[in-house]
Amino acid sequence: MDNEVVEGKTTRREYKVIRYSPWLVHFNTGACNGCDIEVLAAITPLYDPERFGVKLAPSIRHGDILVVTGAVTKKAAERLKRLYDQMPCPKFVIAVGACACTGGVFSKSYPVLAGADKAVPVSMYIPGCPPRPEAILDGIVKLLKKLESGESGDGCGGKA
Amino acid sequence: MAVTKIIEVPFTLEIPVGPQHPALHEPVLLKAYADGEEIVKVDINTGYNHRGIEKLCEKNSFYRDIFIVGRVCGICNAVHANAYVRALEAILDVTPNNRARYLRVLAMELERIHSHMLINAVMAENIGFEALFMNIMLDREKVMKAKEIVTGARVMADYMMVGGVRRDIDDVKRDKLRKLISELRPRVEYYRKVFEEDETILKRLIDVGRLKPVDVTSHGLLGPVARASGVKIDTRASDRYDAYNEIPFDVVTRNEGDSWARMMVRWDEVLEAINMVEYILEKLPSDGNPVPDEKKLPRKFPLGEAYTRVEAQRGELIYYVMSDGKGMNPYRVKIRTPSFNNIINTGFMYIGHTIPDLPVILTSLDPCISCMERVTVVDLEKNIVYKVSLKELGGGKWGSRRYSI
Amino acid sequence: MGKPKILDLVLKNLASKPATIQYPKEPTPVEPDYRGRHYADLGKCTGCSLCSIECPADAIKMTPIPSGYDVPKSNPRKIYPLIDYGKCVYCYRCITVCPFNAYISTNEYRLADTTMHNSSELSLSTLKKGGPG
Amino acid sequence: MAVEEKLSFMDKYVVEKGFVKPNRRLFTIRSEHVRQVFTEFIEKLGRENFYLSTIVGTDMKDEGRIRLDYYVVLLPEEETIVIRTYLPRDNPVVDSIIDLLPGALSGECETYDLLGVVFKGNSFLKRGFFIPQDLVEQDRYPLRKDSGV
Repeated sequence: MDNEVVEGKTTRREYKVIRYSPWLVHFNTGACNGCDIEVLAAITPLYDPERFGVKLAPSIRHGDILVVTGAVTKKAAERLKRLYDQMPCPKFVIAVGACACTGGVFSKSYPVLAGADKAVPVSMYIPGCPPRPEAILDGIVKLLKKLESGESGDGCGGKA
Repeated sequence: MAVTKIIEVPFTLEIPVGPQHPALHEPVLLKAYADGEEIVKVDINTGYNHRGIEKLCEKNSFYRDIFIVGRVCGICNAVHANAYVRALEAILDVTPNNRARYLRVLAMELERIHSHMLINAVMAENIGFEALFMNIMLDREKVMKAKEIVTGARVMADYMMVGGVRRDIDDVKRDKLRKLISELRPRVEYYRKVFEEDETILKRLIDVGRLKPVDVTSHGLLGPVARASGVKIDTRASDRYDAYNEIPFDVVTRNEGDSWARMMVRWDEVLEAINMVEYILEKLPSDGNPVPDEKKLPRKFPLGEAYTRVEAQRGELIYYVMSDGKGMNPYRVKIRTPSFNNIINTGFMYIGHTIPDLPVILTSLDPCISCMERVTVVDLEKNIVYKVSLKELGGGKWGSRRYSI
Repeated sequence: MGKPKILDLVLKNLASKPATIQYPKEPTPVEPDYRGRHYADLGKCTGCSLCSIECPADAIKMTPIPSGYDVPKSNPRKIYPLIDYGKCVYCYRCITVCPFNAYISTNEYRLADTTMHNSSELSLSTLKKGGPG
Repeated sequence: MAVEEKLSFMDKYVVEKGFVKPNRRLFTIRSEHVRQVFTEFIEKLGRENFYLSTIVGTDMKDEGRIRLDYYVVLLPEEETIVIRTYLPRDNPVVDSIIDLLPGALSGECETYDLLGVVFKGNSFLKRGFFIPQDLVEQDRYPLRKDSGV
């Protein structure tokens, strides 16, 4: 799949691949599971993300968007990097919650790396502690719109 | 040349139910060593969720800790904040007025309803019952709306403060709550009937992970896990804190002790909590303003230590706060959460069950890994001599050796 | 194997109206006092920095007001609390502890973006752009 | 039967009595008696009538010792009592009660990993279960006051 990645900008070709069915993979890197139950609530019929084709992927190999919750602890950081490397090429990371964005309340604690952007390149930040399920959907929809207009963060880390 | 000897080499398959797994929403690594389908040994490996909260509490002031402590666990945060705030009140000898104590119980019972509905939904999802999961989660949104009305946020109810609560509810909110709760009751009764009579649920849950009462007390298990085996322990009934001495409720126990009994105890506790919420909404005393003026609360805390217990959704949650009377920070904050005992000490329960039972048993214990966050344990496996010695080899002293197929 | 208990519920759902809120098109019902985005009203703020001391997530930094705004006399040090919305945990501790009640709270929750924002333009909008500071 | 008679067998071990707020009975004993106290608990009260709920380790840096509290809940009336011991700060060693009460496992492993109290006889102690590796190499215990974490 040769996608013309011009200095890291995702072009329309790459967006076509996941426009109608971006599958989520959720990884909790040391969160208080407040954000996790909101991600879980966002998948229920009341908010119904399947209208956008968003669904929990059974395994990381099928995932397009990695939803990271939690202040990345050092021990979970290696797993986060391994997960990010295992994902197929057009991949994006959404940091859900204050802990994933900047470490939130735990930013000064000893085992915490304070923020998902210290371990993996993050494409979309969703602040809130925890963000409402609508805010999580809003973040995913905004990411998809950014992909369509082509100026989102690079989905491949520079290599095709 | 006749075949003289056949060496049967059963490998113990090491199956990591990894930190990232669709069934688990939290990072815990369960290394299951299985001989065929039967589990021989389980390593519960945590540490992915350890955020060093006790050390962080020592570095922050007493009042900042109320919000840090609320973020130990998202599902049971009002309960954590309540236990911590009552420890501070014990050190300061401050008692909130009646209305505040009733409102605290209201917030905690709403949280118990939404937590128990969540774990029953996740159990239905783990045994493959997607339709039931979706419907329970849909009805759980009513409780989340009720909690948003009372505390201002759906999950993180920063509602407890030294000397009372941080918001009051007026009659408009009270009617909204009453309407929501009255809509919720028939739904919960319906789901309880489904859990009681549905064939697939009964087949998967009955006789899975049976616990005897003496196992419960010697391993220090708590909450619905203990009450489902007939051990009658409930901190609300024994400590009678906040408004639990005035609100009528009874402790739900069953005797079967298997995963199904634990789920039914949780459904009965949801019905109990709904009765309590309705009782509170009727008989809310109005003796003064429950909201303390946060600008005038004392900064320095006298020398002292306090040990408060609260009945969280998963069992008895304990806070030990010690202040050395000098600085504005606590000297030591010890948090012992119910999942700490319920998950770490139950390595023995998986022995003898099949691999598909592993998520069922783990979910029936209601794992709250962000509460648990602590330590690895290797369980005490019974040396059941079985077939060829390789079996103990796989399970016993050579357990850590990794066999690749 | 009896009739699955849940069958009648599934059939009822099949017939009834979908329970989904059409989120992006229709706004979802949010409580008016939901703890959402908030910012300092610099008309009342005196720069006493009590909120940045009390913030559990250290999300509030007292930053000097840029020149070009006329600062009320009640703010001698000309500093204002700048909330970093990525770090903030929306516990409203700053609002309850502020001695001058100088915070405006909204229930706005759609804050997702590719970069993290802070409350600078919102707070500075509460000041008139007068002569040099 | 009132709690005092139940715990009368403890009197020969108790160095000092007191209370932890709000009204939890406190018994201070010497650290070498920990195993006998818990064996007598099992003999006199029976395994189903009490459970060990928490082990709290506190680093009393000024007094130069580590304080270890065992919180035990007596079952029928569900009352919490505190058994407190003191250990020297340089090498805090106490014998483990893991074989008597498997429930002590989580408390002991955590106190070992965070505070450095060695529980003799507990084979599951391991540094770095949940502490990040860099703290383990520097051999620092986060909950000690001088750990500089």
